[in-house]
Amino acid sequence: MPHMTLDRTDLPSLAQALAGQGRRLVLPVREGQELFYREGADPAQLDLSTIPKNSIKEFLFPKCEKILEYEYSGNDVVIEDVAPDAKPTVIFCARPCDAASLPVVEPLWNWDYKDKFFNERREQTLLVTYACRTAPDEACFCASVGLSPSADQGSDVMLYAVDDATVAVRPVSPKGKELEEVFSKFKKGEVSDEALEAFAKEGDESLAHRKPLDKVKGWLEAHFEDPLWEEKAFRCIGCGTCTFLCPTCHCFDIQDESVFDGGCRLKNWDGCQFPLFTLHTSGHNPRDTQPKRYRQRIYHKYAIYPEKFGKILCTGCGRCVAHCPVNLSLYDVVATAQERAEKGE
Amino acid sequence: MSDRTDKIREVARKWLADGTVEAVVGWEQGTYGEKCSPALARTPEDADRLLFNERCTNNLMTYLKRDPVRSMAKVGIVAKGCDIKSLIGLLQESQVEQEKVMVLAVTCEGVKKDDGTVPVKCQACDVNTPTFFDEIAGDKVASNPDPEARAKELEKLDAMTQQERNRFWREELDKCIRCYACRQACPLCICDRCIAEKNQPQWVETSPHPRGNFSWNLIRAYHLAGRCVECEACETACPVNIPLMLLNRSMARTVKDAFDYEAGRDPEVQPPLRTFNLDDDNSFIL
Amino acid sequence: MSESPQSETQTDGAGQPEAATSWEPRIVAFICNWCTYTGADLAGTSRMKYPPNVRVIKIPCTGRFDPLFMIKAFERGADGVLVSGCHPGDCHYTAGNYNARRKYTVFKSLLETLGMDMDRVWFSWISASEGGKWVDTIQKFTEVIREKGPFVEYREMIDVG
Amino acid sequence: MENIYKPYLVRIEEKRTETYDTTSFKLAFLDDDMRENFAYHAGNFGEYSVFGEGESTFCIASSPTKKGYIECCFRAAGRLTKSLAAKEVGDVIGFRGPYGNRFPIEDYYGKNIVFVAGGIALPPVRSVIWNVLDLRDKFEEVTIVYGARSEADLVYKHELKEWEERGDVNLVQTVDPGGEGPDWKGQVGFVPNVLGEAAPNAENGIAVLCGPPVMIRFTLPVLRELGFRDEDVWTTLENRMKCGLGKCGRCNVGEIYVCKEGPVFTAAQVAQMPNDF
Repeated sequence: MPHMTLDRTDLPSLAQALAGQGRRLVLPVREGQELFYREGADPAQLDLSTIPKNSIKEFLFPKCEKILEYEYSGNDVVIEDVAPDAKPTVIFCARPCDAASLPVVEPLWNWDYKDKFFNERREQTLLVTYACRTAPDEACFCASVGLSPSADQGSDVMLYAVDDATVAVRPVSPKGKELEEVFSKFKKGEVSDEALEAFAKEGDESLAHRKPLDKVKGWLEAHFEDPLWEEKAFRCIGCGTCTFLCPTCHCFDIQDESVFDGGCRLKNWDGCQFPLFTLHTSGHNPRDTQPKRYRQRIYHKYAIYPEKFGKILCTGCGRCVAHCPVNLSLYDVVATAQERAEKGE
Repeated sequence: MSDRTDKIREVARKWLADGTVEAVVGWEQGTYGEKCSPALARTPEDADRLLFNERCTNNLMTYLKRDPVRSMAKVGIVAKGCDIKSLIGLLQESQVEQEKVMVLAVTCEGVKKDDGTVPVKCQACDVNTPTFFDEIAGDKVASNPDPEARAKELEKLDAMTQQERNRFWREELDKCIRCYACRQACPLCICDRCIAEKNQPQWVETSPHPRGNFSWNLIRAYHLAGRCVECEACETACPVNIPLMLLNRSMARTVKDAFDYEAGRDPEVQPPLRTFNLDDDNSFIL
Repeated sequence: MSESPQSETQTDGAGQPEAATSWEPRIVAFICNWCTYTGADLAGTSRMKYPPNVRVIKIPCTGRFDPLFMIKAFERGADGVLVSGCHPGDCHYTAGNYNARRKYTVFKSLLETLGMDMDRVWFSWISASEGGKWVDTIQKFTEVIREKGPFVEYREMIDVG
Repeated sequence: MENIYKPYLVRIEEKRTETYDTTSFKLAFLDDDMRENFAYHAGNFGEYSVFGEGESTFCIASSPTKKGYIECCFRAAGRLTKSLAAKEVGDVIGFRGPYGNRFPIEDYYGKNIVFVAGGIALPPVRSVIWNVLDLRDKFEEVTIVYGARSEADLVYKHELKEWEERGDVNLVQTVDPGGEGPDWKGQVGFVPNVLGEAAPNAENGIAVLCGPPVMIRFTLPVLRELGFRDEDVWTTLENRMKCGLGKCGRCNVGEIYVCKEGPVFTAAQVAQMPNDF
C-alpha cells in the first residue's frame, strides 16, 4: 500500500493545522543543549535532532493534579468532584518509545478501578509519532524490550522521514485515520511500503549491540538477595531522576493542601527511590536502604509488572541511562542479569 | 592524565592492602558516552578500576554522608581541589571526622560537562593543585582563574528589574518536579531528614505547584548560603534544568560582600551564619 | 504550633479573595517577646492608636526567626511581613539579634535575587520603651502596603492547579 | 467515569479514648443510601481522611454483621492520625473503601478458632471476632489471646470485659513483664509464651494472628508447635499505602499488591514472599 508523503519543511504547518482543530499542541523544542516536549511551543521551533529529555508522561499524568476540592463550614465539609483538565491535545513528533509507554501503563490505570484522570486525558490525546530511523541516542535500547526505533505501539499516526526532505505519513489507529483530510492538504507525493522497510532494518541494526532482555525476569525472581544490588547501587544517590524522566514510572503521592477553610487534594509524582515512599508511621521501612530501593525499581519494571500485566514496564527510551547523575545505567544492570541468566548463574 | 590514574591506583592499592582504609571512593569508567561513574574500591584489585580524566565530574564527597561509606571506620576518597572544598565544609560543621577520611587529592586542569563545555567553577578555579590532602596524584597545575567568570553568570540577573526577576524565577521554578535531585547530589545537604520531608507541621508543601516550588527552592538556597562551595552538583543533577547555580552564586556573592567569607577555604574558620560581628551591616533595619 | 503563623492566619478567617474595595492590607509581624512585644504592649496601655492591619506573632527572640515563617505568612495571604526585636546589644539572650541580623542579610538578598518586592519585607529594632516607634512603624508600613495593594505576585502562586 | 479518589463523607457518632494514644470512632455515612447499603467483609480496610491533612490507611474494626455504621481504631502517631484524634463527635471526615481482600469466614465454619493479637493490632482481629461471635453457633471453640506492653496499652477494654464474661469464649489477656498494675488479673508474659501455655486446640483449628512484626515472628513457631498448619494461620500485612487502589506503587511485596491482594494472607503465603516488608 502506498503512503502519502509531505515536505519535511511543512511539519510545523502540519502541527499548526492539527492544533488548529481546537487542540493544545505539544512538540519537542530546544532549550539550551537539550530538547524538551513543551506545551504551547512555537511549531517553527520544532526540533527533531534527538530524543527529548522529558517524556510525554506529563501531558497524560501531570506532575501535580487536583483530584478533589473541599471546603469546611463548621463541623461539616463539602467536597467537590474535580473534572480532569483533559483538553483535546496533539502530541506532535513524539518518539516511538514515548508513544509505546501508553499501552504499557494503561492496564495499571484500569485494573478494577479506573483512573478517570489518566483515561480522559488519554482519550483526548492524539499521538503523532516521529519514527526514529536509527537509535537517536547512545542510551537507547528499545529493541531489547520488544520495541524498535520505529515501533508504532500507542501511536495514532506515524511519520517517517524517508529522506532529508520528505516525510511519509502512515495512520495507525482509527483516530489517526480520521485525520486523513488534514494530512492530505499537505500531500506532495507517495512512497511504497518498501520505503518504510528501511526503518525497521536500519533501526534494528543500530541496536544490534543491545541484548535481548527476555531472561531477566527469571533471573530476578531467583535473585532477590544478591550481591549485585549492593555492588551496583552503592553509587545511587536516590535523586529519583530516573523515575521522573521515565515514561512508564507512574507512582504517585496524594497530598492535601489548604488555604484557610478550603483546599484541594492533589495527586503528585512520587518515586520508589525515596526513603519516605515506603516509610511507615511506626518508623519501620521495608526498603530502608538505597540498594533495596534500586532493586525495587528494577523488579517493578522487569519482574513484577510483567507478571501482573504481561508487559515490561520499560520502553527502552534510555533516559534513566543518559541522565543519571552518577551513570548508574539501568541497561547495564538488566543486561548483567540477562548475561548471568544465559550463563546459568 | 594517565600518570594521575597510575598514582591513584598505586595509593589506593597501598591503603587497601595495609588496611589504612576500608574502602576508597573514586571514579571509574562509565558506560554512557565518556561519562565516569563513582566507584567503591574495597580490595587492592578493585583499585585498578579507579581512574582520573576530564570527565570525572562527580563530587564524591556526597558519599561521605550516606551508607555504606558513612558507617566505615576509615575511608579513602579521591578528590579534586573543588571537591575538597566540600570536605572542608563538612569538617567545619563537624559532619565528618577528619581522622576517618584519607584524602587522595588529584591535580586537575578542569573537567568537561556532558555537553563538552567547561563548567564555570573550572573557569574560576584557583585550586587546580589542592593543598589539603594526605596523598596527591599529579604534578602541580598552575591556576589561572578568570576572576570575572562567576560574576559574569550573575550579570543577566542583575540587569533585570525586580518584576523581570520575579517572572524569570516563576518560570524557571515552575519546571521543578520536586525530585530533590539537587539535594541528593549536594555534599553539603546533610540533614538526615530534610525540612521538605517534615510534615508536622508541613512547612514546605511537597506538591510541585508554583507555591510549593517557590518555598522549596528558596529554602534550599537559603540553607546553603555561606556553605555552598559552588561545585555545581545540584545543577548538573537537575532533570529539568533549573539554573540553580544562579541562586547559589548570588548567595555566595552576598556572603562575600557582607561577611567577607568564602566557603570551603579553611576548616578552622566558623561558617558565617554561625557567628556574627558587632558591626555587621545594620543599614536596612529600621 | 500555637505561635506559628499558620494557626494565626488560619484562624483569623481572612484571606478570601476580596473585592478591590474591601481589601485591607494584611501585615504579619514576628516580634520578640522581650522588646518589641513589650513595646507594642506599651503602645496599647498608653492608648496609642495604630492600624488594626497587623497580626502579631510573638517569638521568643529574633534569633528564633526562621525565613520559613515569612514564607508561610506570604503563602497564607500576607501582604507584608515585619520582623522586629531588641536593639543590638539589648538581646535578652545576649546575641540572638546579632545572629538574626546575619540571617536577615542573607535572606533579604535571596528574596531580592528571586525578584520579591522588598517593600513588603521590613526589619526593625523596637525596644520595650519604644511604644511610639512601634506605632510609627506599623502606621508607615500599613500606608506603604495600602499604596502598593494586595501582594498579587504571591497570590497568583496561591491558586493551585 | 467516577472519581475513584473521592471519599464518602462520614460523621463521627461516637468517640472513645481507648488508651493514652489510641482513639476509636463510630462513623456513620451522611448519605442515607450508603448508610443502609454499605457492605464489607472482615479484613477490609479503608482510607480515612481529614480534609486538609490527608489520608491514612487502616482497617475497618467493626464486624460486617453490624449494620448502619463502621468503626475504626487508630493510634495518634503521624500528621493525619493526630489530626484525626483531635476530631470530635459531630465532625465530618472522609472514608474511601472498602478495599482489599478478606478473611474467608465461611471457610472457618465448624472449626476451632484462636485469635492472637498484640497491642494496637486488636482492631483488625476484632472485626473477625465479632463476626464469629455474632454467628457463634457456626464455630467450635473460640479462644482469644490478647496482649499488650502494659495494661494501659490494651484497647477495647470494655469489650475485653464483655468477652471475659461470655461463657462461650476463652479470653486470655496478658501484659509484658513490668506492664501489670496492682489489680491486674490476667497473665504476665509475652504473647507467644502465653499462647503456648493456653494451648488452644489445633485439631480442626484456625488461627487469626495480628501484631507487630516481632510478635508475629515469635508466635508463628509456637503455632506450628501447637500443630497449626501454615495454611490455617491467617494474618494481615501492613504496608504504607496512599491510594488503596493498586496504582500508587507503594505497598507491593514482590508482585503482590497488598492493597488489592491483601492485606489478609496465610502464613504459608507470607513465607513465599520476598523479604521486602
